[in-house]
Parts: sequence; C-alpha cells; structure tokens
Amino acid sequence: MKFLGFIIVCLTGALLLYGTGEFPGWGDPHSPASIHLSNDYIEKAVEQTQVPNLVTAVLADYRGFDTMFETAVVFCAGLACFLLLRDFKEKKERFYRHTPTGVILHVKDSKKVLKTGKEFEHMDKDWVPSDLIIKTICRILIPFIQIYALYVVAHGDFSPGGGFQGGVIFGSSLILLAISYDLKVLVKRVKEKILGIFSAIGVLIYVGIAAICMPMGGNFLDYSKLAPLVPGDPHHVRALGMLGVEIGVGIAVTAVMVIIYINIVSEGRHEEGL
Amino acid sequence: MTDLLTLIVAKYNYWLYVILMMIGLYAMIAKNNLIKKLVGMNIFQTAIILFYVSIGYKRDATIPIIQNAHGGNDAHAAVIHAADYINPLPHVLMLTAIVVSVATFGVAMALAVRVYQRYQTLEEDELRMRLVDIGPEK
Amino acid sequence: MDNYPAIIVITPLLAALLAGIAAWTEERLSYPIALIGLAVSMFAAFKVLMQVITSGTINYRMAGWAPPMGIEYTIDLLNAMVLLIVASIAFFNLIASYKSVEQETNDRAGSFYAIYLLFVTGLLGVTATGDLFNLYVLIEITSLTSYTMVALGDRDRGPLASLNYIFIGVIGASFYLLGVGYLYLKTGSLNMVDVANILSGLHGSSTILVAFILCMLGIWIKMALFPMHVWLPNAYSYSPVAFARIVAPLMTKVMVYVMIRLMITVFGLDYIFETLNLSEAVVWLATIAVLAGAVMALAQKNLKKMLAYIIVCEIGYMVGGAWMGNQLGMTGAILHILNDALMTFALFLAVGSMVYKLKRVDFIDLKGLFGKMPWTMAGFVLAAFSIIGVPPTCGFFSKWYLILGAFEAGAYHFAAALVISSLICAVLFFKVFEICFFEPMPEGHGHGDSSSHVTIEEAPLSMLIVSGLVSISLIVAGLYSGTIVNTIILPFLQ
Amino acid sequence: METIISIKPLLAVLVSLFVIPVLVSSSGKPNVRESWIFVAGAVKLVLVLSMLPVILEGKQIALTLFEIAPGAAIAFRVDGLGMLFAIVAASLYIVTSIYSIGYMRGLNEHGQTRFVSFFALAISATIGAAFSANLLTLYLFYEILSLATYPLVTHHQDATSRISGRRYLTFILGTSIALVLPAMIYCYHVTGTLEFSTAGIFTGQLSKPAALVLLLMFVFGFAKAGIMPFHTWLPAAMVAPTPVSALLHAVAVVKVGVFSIVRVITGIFGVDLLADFNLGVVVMSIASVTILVSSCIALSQDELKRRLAYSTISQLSYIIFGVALLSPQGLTGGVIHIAMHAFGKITLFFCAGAIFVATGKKYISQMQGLGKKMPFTFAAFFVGALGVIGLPPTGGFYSKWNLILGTLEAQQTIFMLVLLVSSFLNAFYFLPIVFKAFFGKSEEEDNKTPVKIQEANLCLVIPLIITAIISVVLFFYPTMFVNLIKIGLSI
Repeated sequence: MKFLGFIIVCLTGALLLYGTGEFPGWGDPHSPASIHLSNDYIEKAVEQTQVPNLVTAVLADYRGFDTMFETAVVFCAGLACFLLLRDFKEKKERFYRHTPTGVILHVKDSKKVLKTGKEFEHMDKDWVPSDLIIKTICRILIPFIQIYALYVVAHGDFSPGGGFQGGVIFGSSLILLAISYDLKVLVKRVKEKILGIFSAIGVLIYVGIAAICMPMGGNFLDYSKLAPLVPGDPHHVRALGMLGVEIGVGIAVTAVMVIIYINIVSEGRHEEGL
Repeated sequence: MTDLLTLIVAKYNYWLYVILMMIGLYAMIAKNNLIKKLVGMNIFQTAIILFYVSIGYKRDATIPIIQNAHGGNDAHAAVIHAADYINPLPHVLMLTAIVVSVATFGVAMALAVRVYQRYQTLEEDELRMRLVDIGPEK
Repeated sequence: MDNYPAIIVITPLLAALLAGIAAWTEERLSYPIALIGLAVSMFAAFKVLMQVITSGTINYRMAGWAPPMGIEYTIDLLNAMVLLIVASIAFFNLIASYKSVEQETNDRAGSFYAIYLLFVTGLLGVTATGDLFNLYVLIEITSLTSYTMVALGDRDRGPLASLNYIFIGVIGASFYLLGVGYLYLKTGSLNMVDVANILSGLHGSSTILVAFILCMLGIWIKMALFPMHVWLPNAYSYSPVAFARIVAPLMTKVMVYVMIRLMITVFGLDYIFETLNLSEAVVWLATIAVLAGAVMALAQKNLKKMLAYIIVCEIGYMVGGAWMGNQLGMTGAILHILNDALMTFALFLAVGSMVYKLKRVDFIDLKGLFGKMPWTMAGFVLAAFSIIGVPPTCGFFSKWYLILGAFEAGAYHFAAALVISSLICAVLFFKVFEICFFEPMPEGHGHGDSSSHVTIEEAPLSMLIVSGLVSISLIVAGLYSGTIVNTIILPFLQ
Repeated sequence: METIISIKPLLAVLVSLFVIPVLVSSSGKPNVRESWIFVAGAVKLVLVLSMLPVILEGKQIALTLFEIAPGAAIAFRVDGLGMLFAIVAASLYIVTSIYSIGYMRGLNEHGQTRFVSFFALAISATIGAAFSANLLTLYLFYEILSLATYPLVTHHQDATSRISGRRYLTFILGTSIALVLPAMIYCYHVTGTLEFSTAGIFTGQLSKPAALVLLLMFVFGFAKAGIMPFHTWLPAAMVAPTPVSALLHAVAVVKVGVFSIVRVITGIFGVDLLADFNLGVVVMSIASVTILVSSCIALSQDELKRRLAYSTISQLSYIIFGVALLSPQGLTGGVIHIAMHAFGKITLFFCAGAIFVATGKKYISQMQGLGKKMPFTFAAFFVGALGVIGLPPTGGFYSKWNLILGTLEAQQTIFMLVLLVSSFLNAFYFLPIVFKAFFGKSEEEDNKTPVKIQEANLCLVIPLIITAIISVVLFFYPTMFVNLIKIGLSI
C-alpha cells in the first residue's frame, strides 16, 4: 500500500508540475487571472455596490449564490454532527461533590440523579480542581472577544472581516467558556435546542433576504430591488443587503461551531467534555 | 540546470504547493491511523488554498480594499487603478473552500469518534481485524 | 414569473432549513414541509423543461449580475431533463420513504429530512449551474450529506465505510477544484461559457491538458468509474434504504451529467476528440469497467451489494457512450442517464420494501418472496428486465443506441462488453428469481407467522403505489424513447 | 401493394393482455376465469379471421405504434405469412384452452391462475410476433415470449423444473441476446432500416463472408427453432405440464423461432441475395444434420413426450430446410409445414397428455394394448403420426410433397435423400407405438390384476379429435394456406 501510494503521489505531483510549465510568473500583473475578471471587480465594485472591501463585495454579492450554499454546507455539518453523535441516553455513572465537605460521591446507576444545587455539584469523572486564575481571566476576556466578533461582522464591508470570521470568533468565545469552566456551564447557558434552531435561522436569514428579491421584481439575490423596504440612501441598499446576509452567516457559523464542539468533545452525551 | 533553477525561482510557490499536496496525499493513502489520514486531508486541502491564493497575488499591489472609499459616494472622486489592488476573486473562492474543508473535517471527526466508540481503535489494520471478528455483513 | 430556475433549487433548501427548525420544535411538521418543498421544485422543473423545449435555452442571472462577473444558471435541454428527473425521483422517493424513515432513524426524522433535502438541493444545483466553482460547492453539499447518511445506516460498518468514502470523496473534489484552478489561471474566468470561449484559443496548452485530466479524474472518482469505484458498494449498501433509494439512482447519473457538461460545454468535443484524441483509451477503460462491474456483481451474496456493483457496470455504459466520439454514442449515454435513473430507482424501491419487511436482504433471506410480496417482486422483475435490456423496457433502447454508436466508432470491444454484461445481468437476476420462486419460505424466519403455507405480507401501500408508477414509467419511457431522443437529446447535440 | 391502416392487429395482440387482470381478479372462481379465457380466445380468433379476406385480396394491414429511430419502429404489418401463423396459433389456442382445463383440473395442479395468465401473455406475444412489421418488433415479442414461458415451463416449482428452466433460459435468452441482438443492430447500422421486404434490406453493403456470419448468427440465435446444437432446451422443457408442451412447444414457441428465421431469410436478406451468395446450401446442410440426428435420437427415447420433442426438433428443421431451398416450391413446402406440423404435432401431444391423465403412463413401453381401452385417443394419435410422417390422407403429406419437389427443382438430390430417410425414421419411431397399442398385449393380461382404464375426460378427448380431423381436412383443402404463402412471399 505504502509503495503504491508513493507511486500514485509521484504521478500526481509530476502531472501537476507538468501543468505549471506554462504558468505565468508568480505575481505577474498581466497574467490572465489578474486581467480578465479581477479588473472588472476592482474598478466597478465600489460604484456598483458601495462596498470598499472587494472581497466582501464579491463574496456576498457577485458570488453571493456560492456563499449561500457555503453557509448551507456549514448548517449541514452541524446537522451531521448532531445526527451522528448526539446520544440522549443518560451516562451510567456520575460523580458529585458535596460542596461544604468536598466529599466526592460516585453514583453507579443512571436512574439516581442527585439534585445539583448549592449542596451537591455534578462534576466530571477525571475532574481537575478548576483553576481560579483561568476562570477569572476568561470571564474577563470572553465579553471583549464577543464584542470584537460583532465588530468583525458589522464592519466586514469596510475592513477585513465578515460573517464567517465574526461567527468563528464568537463561537470560539463560547468554546473558551466551555474549556475554562466545563462543558456543563456552556450547555446550561446555551441550550442545545437554541443552537439547533439558530444554525437553521442563520441560513434562513440569508436565503430569506435573497428570496425576498424575487417578489420585489428582481432576480434571486438582487439586493438592489430591496430599496423600497429599507430606509436611507438607496445607493447603499446593496451594502445593507450584504450586511444582512453577513449577520445571518455569523449566526449560523457561531451555532454550528458550538454544536460541533459540544458533540465531539462529549461524544454526544453533553455531560462532560475535555 | 540554471534555467530550471530560474523556472523554480520564478514559480517556487507553485512548486511548494505541489510538494505540500503530495505530502498530504501520501498521508491520506499510506498512513495507518485514521486521524493521521485526516491531518493529511487537511494538508492536501491547504495546499490547494495556497495554490489559489498565489494565483491571486499581483506584484506591488495591496489588499483588495479600496482606499478612502468610506461612505461610498466619494469613491467616484478617487480614481481606482486595477494595478494597485490584488485579485479579490481567489480569496473569495478560498474563503468558501476553507469553510467547506472545515465542515468536512468536522463531519470526519464526528465519524472518527463514532468509529472509536464502536471499535476502541483508530488503526486501520486493527479495524480490519475487528471487522472480521463481527462476522458476515448485515 | 421567470424565476423558476432559481425556485427549482431554492425551495428544497428552504424546506431543509424549515425542516431543521421543525426538528427542534414540531417534529411531525418536517415531513409535510419536505413534501411540499420537493413538490414545488418538481413543478418548477417541469415548467422549465417545457419552457426550454418551446423557447430554447434559459439564462438566469443570480443577483442580476451579467456573467462572467456574476453566477449564471444556463438551463438547456440536457440539464432541464436531468433537473426534472432528479426532482421527481426525489419527490416520489420521499412519498415511498415515510414508513422506512420512521423505522430506521430513531426519532430524528426531522433532521433526516433536512439532510435529505440538502442532498437534493445539491444535486439540483449541480445540474442547473453554469459556473465552475459553484459546481464545486454544490458537489461538496451532496458529498457531505451522503457521508452523513452512509454513517447513519449500518451501525457496525456505516461509520467506517463513510470515513473511507470521505477520504476518496475529498480527493475527488479536490482534484476537480485544482482543475478549475488551472483553468482559472489560464482563462481568468469561472463561467463555463466564458471559459469555453477563451479556451478555444488555448488548445494545446499543457496547463489546459492537465486541467482537463484533473477535472475528469475528480468527476470519475465522484461517479465511481472503475477502478475508482471502491467507495460505492459499501456506501450504497450501508446507507438507510430511504437514502439508498435516491443516492443510487441520482448521484452517479448527475456526475455523468457533469462529465458530459464539462466535455461539451467547457472543453468542447473537438478539443477532446481531435486535439487530445483520448477516445480510444477511455472507451477501453469503460469496457473494462463494464465487465469488471458485472463480474464483481456475480461474486456478491447480498442483494444491495449486487445492485451496487451493477451500478458500477452501468457507469461504464455511460462513460463509454459519452467518449465514443460520435452522436449516437452520446445520445445513448444521455438517454441512459434517464433510463438508468429510472431502472435503478425501481430496483431500489423494491429492495427498500424487502428491507422494510425482512430487515436483511442476503440471498438466503429472499426465499419464497414471490409468494410473500408478489407486487413488490413484480416491480423488481420489471426493473431487472430493464437492466438486462429486454424490450420494451427502457434499458433496451439506450443499449440499442450505445451499441449502434460502438459500431459506428468501430469500438466492437465495447459492443461486446455491453452484450456480455447484459448476459451476466440476466444470470444475476435469474439467480435471485430462482431463490425467490423455487425455494420455499424458511421456517421461523422473516416476519410474522412462519407457517409452511405462504402468507402475503406486502410492503406499505405508499411504497407499492410508487413502485408501480415507476415500473410503468420504465415501459413508457422505453416506448417513447424515440420521442425523447427527437425532442430533447438530438436538438441538444446539434 | 395496397396497405390499409387498421388497429385490428394491435387489438388482436392486446385482447389476451387485457384479460389477464380479469383472470387474476377472478382467481377464486375457476369457472368464471376459464369462461373469460374462452371469450378472449374467441375474440382474438375473430379479429384474426376478420383480417383474412383483406389479406387474401393481396392487400396488407399495417399499424405503426412507436417510432424508436428512423427505420426502426414498433409496428405491425399483417401479410400472408403472418396471417397463416396467426390463424394457426389463435385457433389452436382455443382448443388448447379446453384441453388445459381438463388437464389442470384432472391433476388439480396448483397456481392455475398464474398458469393461465402467463399462457395468455405467451399467446399475445406469439400473435405479436406473427404480425411484426420489422425485426425490432419481432425481437421484442420474441423476448417477451421467452420470458412469459419461463413460469410455465417451471410450473411445478421443483428441482427438475428449476434445472430445465435454467437450461431453457440459457439457450433461449442467451442466444437471442448474444447473437440476434448484435446481428440485428449491425443490420440496422449498415442499412438504416429493419423493415421486412421480400427484396431484402441490403443493397450491396454485405460481402459474402459478412452475410454468412450474420445469417449464422440469426439461424443459431433464434434458438427457439431448435437447430442443433441449440436444441437441448426443448426436451428439457418437457417437464412442463402437457398443455404447455402442446401449445408452446409444438406451436407457439418453436414456431415463433422458425417463423423468425423464415422472416430473416425472406424479409431481411431476401431470397435473391442468399441465392447469389449461394448460402442456402449452408443452412440446408445445418438443417439436414439436425433432421437426421434428432430423428435417430428420437428412436432411442422411451418417454413419449421426449420422443415427441425430438421429432419436433427434426420437423422444425424441415421448415428451415424448405425455406433455405430458396425455390418457390421449397418455400411453399417449408412455410406450409408450419401449419401442417402444428396440427399434427399438437394432436400427438394431446394424446400423450390424455394417456398420462387417464393412466399415469409416460413411457412408450407401458402403452401396449392401451389402444383397446382408449380407441379415440390412439386413433387420433395415428392420424397425428401420419401427419408428422407426411403420409396421406393428412396435410403433412402436402408439405413433404412440396419439399421434395423443391429439392428436385433446385437439383439437390442428396438433400432429397435426406428427406426420404428422415421420413422413414419418423415412421419407425411413431407407427410402432400405435401398432403396439392396438395389437400388443397389454400388461393387465399378463399379470391378472385388471386395472380399470378408459378414455380420459371429454375436455381432453374432444380437442385431440378436433385437431386430428383438422389435419385430415387440410389434406383436401390446403389452398387457403398456399394462397397466403404465395401472397406473403409474392411468388
């Protein structure tokens, strides 16, 4: 197998290199790729869409259709992880800590569930005493991370950023919560049901905005036809449309990030993670 | 020889991407551990991203964000030279490709977890033996 | 309203999202939502086909941007036909699948339907799009969903099979993506028509050659052309029947469509057959694929596996026909996309009903099935005849065109392979029939009472009706294949 | 030649298809079911006969259903040959239905509904083949017939029928897919049409070797005609209930095979082409080998039905032989033998079945002295035997006579000898049965345990008497069939 693999790899590499023979030099400003379409984008995009960040303009408008399915892919991944891993069966054995004494109880049968309140605390099997410093620092950091994420989403039109980036950052803030405290905290804060619904709603916002354009008399995704619906300068309607879909993307990505994380670290049990 | 060198120097990042991709592909084919295969898969996809991004690069040009175009309308005033900005399209495409590969990777990880839950191993040869153990197929 | 092209693809997506929400809030709504979504999409596809037949190709600009800057849907006769096939098969399968989904997905029907609809969305998009990169994204949607489904089926082997499927699938998709990259680097465009125009000046460029090879390799891996088929049998036989019934007829056919689309629209037949002159080699490959698929099918002991290998063999038919380099062959290949979709659908419908009743479909489980499920078996027999190529079922007529094309191209080995494979298929299916017809029902096995006298236990009515419809459509499609060729395929090829 | 567009041929084909659902639905009530069979059979016969006068006027009836590709449609055209075959099949279908009721009920077989349904399907396919306007349609019905007969052959659903069913399919389906299909498509590829025409469809595209290969592919490919070495399915198929053997293996199936070969020789290649290439002799020699060998084998068979089967094989080759003579006399003799042999051989099969039902005896050696107990049956058997041997006063004589004239006409003296020899062989393996039956000492007389044996029930006896009478009548009035042939082949 190894040898065969090696042969295949070498053949592929040779093929690809053979192809590079006629490539234009790297960074050649006159290569077809840099002439044919990109010039149109660079020159026309701003006046057509009022969005100086060309990547966002192309991503969310010219090729917005791609991006919609890309978001659908994200949604699909979340759904897949849920379907594949989520396991609603209760875990067999549980560990509780009696807060006042610090005594640890080991409950064998899954039926018996102690009420976790101020007296008992449900804890992970391989439990490490949670570190105060980490907890505190993360508690301070997380809000800033989330603000930053929102900024990245909102400001994607003018500076590097956009729905995906923002969504990822926001999701990672939540994941940080799960890492610094433990999974139960996250699951308690962000209900699984909410995540599931939001992952769909995020995409729905995108598809919805795109679909509304059709009854408004435009083609699918044609934001310019939304002018009657949105207040303000009709010039900016495209930019606003993009902002809308970026928000949708952000929501979807956040939700899916968390879904994937929760399901994978807890093998779908949602009881204890890393 | 020298011209080969010049060729390589002129397009070294294409050569790099090819090498990177070969590494990834080899890992996917030859490695015995499923997680290693997954890592190989990521390297493979990253190589492609490198390739696309290098297509987009343009000598002495900056990122495709139009300067002093905030607020839009005065963008007409500032005249835009295509030569000043690199090609935005490959970056867009790669944004999509990255998301796709992440999604795929997520699903693959989930599957790996499932496999581990069922067989308590991720080594292919051991898995094969396990499969023989559980007998004829459903 | 001229938005039908978009609606075909969008409604399943919307339905998928709503079903995804319903899965969390009101589970029983998800099925009707899915049903409505697919019905609308099928209707739109029908309208589009009619429109294309009467008034020529439709160009639909996403976001209203003119290509190549924007993404465009270019719907001509070919993909209008394929769109209708995909949408309608997805719809009817959904009708047939309600019971088996209940049976197989433990209380997660909602999410199942969401994935199912996403898969259909992907297929429809792949078929409709006129943009190379958009094609890639949609291929990935279909792949991602099918990875999931495969893993959901067989508890023991599903996940592992699916993981291997992912590795191969990713390689395939990435090859295609690389091919597109090479094309983009040379042409600077992603719109199929635009690329084709620029390419016409670039014949003989090594980069384009590599791009072509990469694209073809990628698509071949995705369509499981021998010897790149290894993922298919497991993937199809481990996935839940509700899904196997749609992935088996559609996935490979749509990929064949993509191949034909790339050959005709992007690279151009004259480039492939005159500049490169690869026809010989690929037809030989197809010949081997046909024979290998048939022979491997002979070795199977499980009905699903056997059918999976028959699909591998059928793919050989279409690839061979498409690469024959003459109009007859191409006609045969395109006609076979339709016919093979129908036949495979009919076969897997029957198998689905069997699985629903018997749980297992190893050959030994099929004893006395003619007595037990006569109507299901009737459908199965008809579909089998179509695969074997017995007139007047549709399988015969596409075979007719393929063999004619082979004769015209002088590819007698391919014609021989077709004949041999239909002989082998005859052997395969009559092996099954004999078990179902001669061997009495085993005691104490199967469903309900295991008394020696056979009791009729048919599949649910929904399955029977659908499989009845499809079986009839096999014959109708066969008898009207002349009309189909004259109104759709030949005009497209001219 | 004037052509009339009419839907009658289609109806004639479909009538027994339409009746199948009725049969299935009335599976509980045998009498209702059988009455429906008769209705369908009668309607079919009437439809066929209603077209007869038109045909005899020298016109044709045509109907194109589906245009698959230019020159290859699914279409019907009723001409002399088709008419002849259709009349034989349709009329014998009714007789056989009566017979099969008696037989199936006499032995109360299982799955009678399935039996009659597929029977109806088979007869539809036969009529369809008779009325086919082109090779594609003919092939279509040929295949349908093969598959429709499979459940009939394997009706008993036991090990032996499984094996013989397997052999049946291997030869019938295998050859038709492996040989006929490519040959047919090649013809279409070369000429762009598959329409039967007495001039043939080839206009000099074929070299002699190519023509030879194609011809052989067709002659062996239509394995229903039982040309050696593709004959073994026929004896194997004798495990089927006797009505099946009678209709399908004396009339429908085997005759469709022969009919197809006749069509190919006269309609695809055209007599003249073959004459130019002088390929008739090849076919004739193949046929002669089959005739002689199978006759010899028949001599050695003790089971009556197997002996009949082998005699069928040799008789079928007579027809091919006659057509391959490529001379008017030969063609006439060959084609008319389709009819003559049909009536003769079905009589024999009916007798075999009747004997089996009445006495449970299958083997010729057990049949000594039965003639006294079952006079009508054995009388009919005698007539049938005469018909097959080709002696007056039976129609068989007429066809034999024409064949021999044909050989003389074509100066093929050796082949004439073949005919004579084989006729003697026929006589040797049939007549002794009758003589033993009438004059031999029956077993009961040796061992004094008299077993009560009398004629089988009327449903069995009447049909065989009818067919016997018909085959005698045909000796005196063969003219209609002859005219049909002359019209059909325009000779």
